Amino acid sequence: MQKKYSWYSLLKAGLANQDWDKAIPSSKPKSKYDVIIIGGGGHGLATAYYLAKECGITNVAVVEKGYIGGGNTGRNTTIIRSNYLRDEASSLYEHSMRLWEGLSEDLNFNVMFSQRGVYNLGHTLQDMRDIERRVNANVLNGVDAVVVDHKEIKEQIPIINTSKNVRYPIMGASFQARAGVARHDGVAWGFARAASNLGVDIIQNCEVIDIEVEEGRVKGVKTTQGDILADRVGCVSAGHSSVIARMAGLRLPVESHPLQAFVSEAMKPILHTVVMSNAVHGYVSQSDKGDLVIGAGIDGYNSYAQRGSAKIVEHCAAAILELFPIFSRVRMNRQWGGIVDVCPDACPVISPTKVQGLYFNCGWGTGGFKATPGSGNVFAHTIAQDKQHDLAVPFHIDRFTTGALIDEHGAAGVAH
Amino acid sequence: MRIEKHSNSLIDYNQPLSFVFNNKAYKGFKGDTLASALIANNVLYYARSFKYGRKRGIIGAGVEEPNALVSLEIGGRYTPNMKATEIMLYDGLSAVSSSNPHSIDFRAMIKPLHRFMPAGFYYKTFIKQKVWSIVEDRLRSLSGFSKAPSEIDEDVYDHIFQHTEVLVIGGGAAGMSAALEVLSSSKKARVILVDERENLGGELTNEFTTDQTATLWYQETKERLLKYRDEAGSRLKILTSATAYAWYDHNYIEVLQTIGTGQSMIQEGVQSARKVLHKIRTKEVILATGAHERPMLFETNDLANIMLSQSVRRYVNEFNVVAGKEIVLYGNNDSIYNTAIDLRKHNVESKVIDVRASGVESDIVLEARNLGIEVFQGFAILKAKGKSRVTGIEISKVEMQAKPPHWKSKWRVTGDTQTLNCDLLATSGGFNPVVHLDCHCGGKTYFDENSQSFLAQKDRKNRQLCGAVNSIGFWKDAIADAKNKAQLTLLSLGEDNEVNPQELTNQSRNYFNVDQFFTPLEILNKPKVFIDLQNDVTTLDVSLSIREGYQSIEHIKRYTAMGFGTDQGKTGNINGIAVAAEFLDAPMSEVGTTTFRPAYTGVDFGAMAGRELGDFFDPQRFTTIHDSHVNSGAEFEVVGQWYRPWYYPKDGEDMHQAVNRECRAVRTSLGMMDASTLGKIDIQGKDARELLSRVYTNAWMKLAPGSCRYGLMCNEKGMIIDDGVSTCINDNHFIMTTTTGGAASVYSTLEMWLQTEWSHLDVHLSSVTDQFSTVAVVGPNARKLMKKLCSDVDFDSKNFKFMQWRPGTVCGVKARIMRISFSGELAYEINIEANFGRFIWDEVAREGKEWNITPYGTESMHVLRAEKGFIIVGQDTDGSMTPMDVNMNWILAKNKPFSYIGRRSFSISALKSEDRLQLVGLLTKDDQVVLPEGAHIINNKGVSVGYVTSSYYSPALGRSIALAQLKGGLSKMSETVLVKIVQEKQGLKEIPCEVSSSVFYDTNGEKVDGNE
Amino acid sequence: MFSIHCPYCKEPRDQNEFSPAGEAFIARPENPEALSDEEWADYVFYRTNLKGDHWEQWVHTSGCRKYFLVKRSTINHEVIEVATFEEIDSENAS
Amino acid sequence: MAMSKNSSHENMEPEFRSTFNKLIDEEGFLVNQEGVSCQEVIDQSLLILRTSKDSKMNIKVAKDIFNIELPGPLLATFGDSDLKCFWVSPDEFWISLSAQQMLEIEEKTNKLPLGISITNNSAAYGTLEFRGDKTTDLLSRWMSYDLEGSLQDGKAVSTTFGQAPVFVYREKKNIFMMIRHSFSHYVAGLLKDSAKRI
Ligand SMILES: Cc1cc2nc3c(=O)[nH]c(=O)nc-3n(C[C@H](O)[C@H](O)[C@H](O)COP(=O)(O)OP(=O)(O)OC[C@H]3O[C@@H](n4cnc5c(N)ncnc54)[C@H](O)[C@@H]3O)c2cc1C
Ligand SMILES: NC(=O)c1ccc[n+]([C@@H]2O[C@H](COP(=O)([O-])OP(=O)(O)OC[C@H]3O[C@@H](n4cnc5c(N)ncnc54)[C@H](O)[C@@H]3O)[C@@H](O)[C@H]2O)c1
Ligand SMILES: Cc1cc2nc3c(=O)[nH]c(=O)nc-3n(C[C@H](O)[C@H](O)[C@H](O)COP(=O)(O)O)c2cc1C
Ligand SMILES: [Zn+2]
Repeated sequence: MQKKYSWYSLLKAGLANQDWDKAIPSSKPKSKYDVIIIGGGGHGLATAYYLAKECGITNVAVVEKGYIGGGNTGRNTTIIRSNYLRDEASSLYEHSMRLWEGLSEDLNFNVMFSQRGVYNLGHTLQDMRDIERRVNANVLNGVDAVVVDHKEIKEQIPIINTSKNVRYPIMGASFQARAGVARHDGVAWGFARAASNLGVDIIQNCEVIDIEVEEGRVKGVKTTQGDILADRVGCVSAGHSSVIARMAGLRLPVESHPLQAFVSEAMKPILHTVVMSNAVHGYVSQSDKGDLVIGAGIDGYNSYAQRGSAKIVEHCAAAILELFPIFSRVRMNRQWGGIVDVCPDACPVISPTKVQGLYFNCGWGTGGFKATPGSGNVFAHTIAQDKQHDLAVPFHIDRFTTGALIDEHGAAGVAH
Repeated sequence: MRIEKHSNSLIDYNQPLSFVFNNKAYKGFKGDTLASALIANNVLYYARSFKYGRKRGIIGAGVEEPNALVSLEIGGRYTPNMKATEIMLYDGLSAVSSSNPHSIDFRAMIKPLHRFMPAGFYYKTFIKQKVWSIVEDRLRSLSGFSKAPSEIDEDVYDHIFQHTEVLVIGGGAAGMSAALEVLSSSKKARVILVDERENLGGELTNEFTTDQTATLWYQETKERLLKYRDEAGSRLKILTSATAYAWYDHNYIEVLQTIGTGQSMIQEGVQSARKVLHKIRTKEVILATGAHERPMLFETNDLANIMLSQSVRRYVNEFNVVAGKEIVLYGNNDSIYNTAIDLRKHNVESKVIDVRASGVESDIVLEARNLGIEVFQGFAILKAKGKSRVTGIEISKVEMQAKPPHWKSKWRVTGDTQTLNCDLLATSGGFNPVVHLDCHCGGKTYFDENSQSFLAQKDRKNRQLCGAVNSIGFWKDAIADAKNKAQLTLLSLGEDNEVNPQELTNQSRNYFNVDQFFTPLEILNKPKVFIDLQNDVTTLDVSLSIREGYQSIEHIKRYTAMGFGTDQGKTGNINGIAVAAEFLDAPMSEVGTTTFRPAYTGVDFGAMAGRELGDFFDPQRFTTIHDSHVNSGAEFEVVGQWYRPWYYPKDGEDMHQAVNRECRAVRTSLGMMDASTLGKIDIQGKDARELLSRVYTNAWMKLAPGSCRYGLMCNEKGMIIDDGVSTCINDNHFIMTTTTGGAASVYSTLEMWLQTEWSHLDVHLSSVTDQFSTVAVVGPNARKLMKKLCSDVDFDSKNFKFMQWRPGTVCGVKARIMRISFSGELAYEINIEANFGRFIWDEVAREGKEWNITPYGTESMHVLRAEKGFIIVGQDTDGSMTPMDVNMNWILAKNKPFSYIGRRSFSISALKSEDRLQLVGLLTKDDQVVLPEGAHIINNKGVSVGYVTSSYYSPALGRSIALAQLKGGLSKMSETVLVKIVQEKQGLKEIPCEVSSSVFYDTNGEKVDGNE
Repeated sequence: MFSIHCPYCKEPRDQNEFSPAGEAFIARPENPEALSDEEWADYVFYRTNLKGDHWEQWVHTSGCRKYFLVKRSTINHEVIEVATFEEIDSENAS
Repeated sequence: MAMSKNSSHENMEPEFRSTFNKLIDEEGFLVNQEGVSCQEVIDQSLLILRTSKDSKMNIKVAKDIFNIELPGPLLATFGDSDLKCFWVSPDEFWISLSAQQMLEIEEKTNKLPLGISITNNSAAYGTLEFRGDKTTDLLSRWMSYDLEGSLQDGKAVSTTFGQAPVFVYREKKNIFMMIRHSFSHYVAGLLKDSAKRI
């Protein structure tokens, strides 16, 4: 058992120079596990955690080709909200939201979940219709949401430009008060620490290079650290999902695209909430450190390069200045990209596959960070029972064959 | 303080400048940076650090500076987080520290608690969500540097696209030499030479003090370059104060040039850009970005007046200033001797402490000794003494137990410590080639044992490295290297120039020939050995991070915040890597670097956006009639990029009143509308019909010339994506109209099919959206007006039927008149060449007065079409509606031989489900209540079963009407449903409605022929 | 911003003149009605999404408006080859 | 152009408004300053000629109707008086001609062989002419095309200006730019703004 984080332990450590347990113990792979999770991002680590905690399966390995949290989990703009349009999606994201609300305590690790509220701005009449529709749906689904007009927005965010004389004037917004942001790396680390505390092996620098399938059943994986056997393999490798699928002879309804973000230099607090806008393509919050964290749109071409093109970030900077002209002389400090796996209906796939024992959790595209605990939770149950968790049922991969798509383009529209 | 004037300095003593820093007035000179001017004025403290609030001084002289962050100016020119070292002084400058070193600082006050706040502190504390939600905002107010700006920027920023064969980045000795070589060896190649400093020369000015030939070479080279730049048909652009900050794919590089820092850019009514962003596409890159010096590690190495050796040298040589009197230079390479020698030549005394073993009597050591400089060899500094500024050092003898190639140094401190006094300490731990840009776009680094630094990947396509970035220290070698690389560059460009590589001398004054990193555990395990000064990351933080299992360098970075600051770890990161290597017991090559990303140095958001703001953010597209709408006081609705009249309020009308008036006019007499924004595609070729029947769901093979037809377009998923009327001009010629917002995507989708799948079809498409203006004349009296306007068309309803078109002449202008209707009334759309659009509009308005013709906008159009149950794609559909869902089975052709786009999907199970959302009409029981659009319909369990897509008050019916998507709605006619209003101040409200047909008005279509 | 050599305009142009148009060589089935739902879904939704040298379609939107084929590394974005549809067809024929 | 008399408007001359009508000054200038000027060229009509796969027929049609040779990629050819033919794509050519010429050939364009079509797009575009040695300086603020290095005399390309699609060609030293009607306001705005800082 690991030492608990508390004021007491902190004090003791400070006084006695006593050491902490390893939060992320390094492991070498064993030859066989009950379950292998491919991908040490937030979703993969959360899956392992809930497998161990709620499904009683502790003989689990999380196999990560680089360092944990180094994929999209470590490069996203951390917006967490559950105000999705369709019932299926909003149930899943709301499930996640509830888990977020107790996550730090559950993990004994402060993931700095900060419920500072999220505004989704509307700039056209159709935006406002869509906002009304979505907010009404949210409320009926028990998700907190309100429509606010431009005056209320201005009251809450005095630095925002609500002038009518701009290209895309702000007409109103939806606001979710329980929404917010969290410390992305902390989420990966918190899940990793808690999972390994329950016996999960977290194996870094270990790339899966092939999947062993025999007579339609998964047998295990080949990795850069040797072969590992398991009857059940869960793939949670985000941008690389198609690559893993190919190893098992499968194709997926996803494409990988670059998605970019950038941060400014740190400033004193000026923006206390999260603002997103589909129409002008940008979203922004200010981190606890003081930097503005800004997300841009995706590039239209396929890529695995973890970088995007200049036009996208420059347009995004312009979009942010349309909303917040006072940031003109603030400087961009760093810009980076992730690889997002985009599904045609902007909803994820949480599903068994044609290969027995092989499960996929992918297609979260530009907005899966917010789902991290919920996704891991339902995926763990899906793997453990070899039967989809109730909330995961609509996200079966077969929906692309039956046509039962869950179109979330409206709510997911811009990357976040 | 200033030292004696000397000729190498760039200071212009004839131009004194006044400025204010932290509310005190100072004087400086043209050529100073804010930093050099403040050093001249003996200013010591510039800022407080991020976490512990420690007072900090300047350590660097350029962009690598982590400490001296200031806020520049006020109001509309206020700029946060500028480095004092990057601000060129101008008269009247005013700046304050980003975090005031002189005020009381909470972070510094809790000093006894600092030991309880190691890296990762916050992950272990405030774990209860409720507590965190309270604490977080308090903590936030402690972080951040400058305050954010509060006013709108007074300045503007331009973007300029540039193209060149060769881009030389860095204008030091190497870059100047490379640029010159390219220009003189090639007759065609264009060159752009950029440097972030105000002057060319880079570090070469430092050599002037000791080397006359350097001065001569510089002057001559600069002159030759300027001649190339200024000649007619010049092939050379020189951009100074211009930083290459990002290297994107395919040799696309962005360079930010500063025209003015904080001074007003508005002079004599002309506003020049504050910064210009050059967007450079180049065939070849020559990287000559030099190297950054890195500091040595010892206890409390963050005190004020502990600087970098090369920076002290630059301050003396370039700016004529020095920050102390009792100076100690400390390091592991020859750079410290150079600084000492230069100081001596300018009559400033110093001592040198060299960790390298005694007995190595190289030229430079001898030269220093000969000048009377005291040299300690084989000594190291263990600790800097002093409260906030350095007042002395503790030194001790050290020995290296193992030498390269063994990667681990095993330094040992031997002997007793002694104390030396000093008021300025300058250190050099070797140099990091500035490889940042090279890595932005895929370049890798490797660890070089000799220089103990990460060097750029040796070979990359279309890129050469030269000079200090190529770990070449001696300036003459840098020049020779640059020439060689320039020749290789020309070779790569395909020029058949001769390549005569010059030998490098490998002179001993090579800063890149350094000993092992000096990282003895005796020092690393002490508190307050700072790696990242801006974020207060110490060696112990790195050690803790590793012990807790955060061992990858990327985890260390994220756990400790090392390299996260505005300097992005330019000086500190390498020490962090060395320290991690020591604690991990792994070679530095294995530890590796973190990822280099843009921006090399910060880029103003304003500069990134350029002029694409306000009206230029997105094109505003206007019809040719726009001015008239403006004159009529129209409110506009933005549809796609178009500005369409929304409604035309008169005499203080609100929208509701205006729309009622407009609708009534259309229904009772005559209205007019500008329909020019609809997309129009000219389709010609013998297979034009075939194309239409492949992309529309209905039949097109029999549509006669002179007729029009409505079509619905789906994607392969079977979902409606667009609709519109297409006109048959003749058997080989059609004109398709699309929705305003869908025009571009429909056009490119059609092209896509034609080019990638159906290239055998003989069809040509041309966009004619801009060719025609369209004036719709709508209402029972439309025919009367048309007859008045156009005499060469027979408007009799038996001869010119609904859904037909006729060529004619309207007010002397050739027109195509279509009789189609989106309102259910008699209507004609007059299509004329756009240059006559305004004229025809005005004529229609004038001649229509007789029937009180009323211009109406999109809002009335929406009401009118909703009364008739016509859908708006994108409002009543949302990308997930099939034609069946909107009750338009009639538009699905049964017997087309070709399986039109989308058809196959109609037969998959979910699309056939009875329970889908389907488009119906809703009539509120209380006919005066207008449903809010977006409100949901609920079932008896309170669960949503649909929502309102369109809702209006219908003046024609004297009641409200609405369209809605309702689960299984088409089989629920006449049933009562509840619409729930969730956001009501006085509690939730439910509105009962009756499900109805979506056609509310003139259900039998009797109005379409209007009045005779 | 990529620089793409348009095989019709026969010179490199900046990316902002082009639009990506998806994975290449996904032929529309000759007879959609004859396909099973799985086969139809495979055509409409499923993609190879290759990591490596990837054939894709681009269209020179604000240039010649032609669709063409590009083989581009999705790992480092290097363009390896561009071709017109005719070129590829004739290559396949021979 | 398309005018004929109509009984009820016997004495009325339809008012023709050029694309940049309200945006230019009295002398027809959009920009007029040291080093660069920009003027609207009026009385230019535009036909889009779409060709078939049979190149012999294409050559013949071009000869018969316009008396011009079809140019190769990115080039322009020049015919009688002011008639110009631009390559736009392998099967698309733009013919720029005067209104008078337009009337003269109208007959011939009505009977085209199969596979060839002509679309009149005269009203869709307006043309600007740029003169002066600072032209590229001005245009390169909004155009990524290498005007200096690649746009030689007689070359014609369709590209972008800011976010607007435009068609540019060089005749001798001057650059001409054709802009869609609906983007004229936008393009004029960008030009006027940037010209302030040239
Ligand atoms: C710029 C950006 C901004 C975003 N903003 C938001 C936001 O504001 N809100 C939000 O909710 N979402 C956001 N997202 C999306 C979000 O980041 C992702 O949906 C989410 O993090 C996915 O988590 P994951 O664990 O599935 O994937 P990842 O964190 O990417 O984890 C997948 C892991 O699999 C590993 N892997 C891949 N291949 C192999 C292999 N062969 N062997 C072993 N391991 C392998 C990878 O190395 C990686 O670590 C954003 C994404 C980006 C890029
Ligand atoms: N930096 C050092 O302290 C150092 C180390 C070794 C050698 N030297 C000296 O350096 C010279 C070698 O010449 P060199 O030309 O290779 O180096 P240099 O340092 O003289 O010149 C490099 C130039 O590139 C500029 N630069 C760096 N990154 C840039 C960017 N992204 N955009 C624009 N400009 C950028 C720098 O400001 C500098 O002016 C000799 O004089 C030698 O004595 C200096
Ligand atoms: C929410 C968030 C905030 C960040 N803040 C900073 C920051 O203040 N400074 C910084 O240098 N990088 C910051 N980063 C970016 C990281 O340095 C890094 O670029 C990103 O995690 C992607 O990893 P990579 O660049 O190593 O590929 C931040 C990243 C995220 C996701
Ligand atoms: Zn082209």
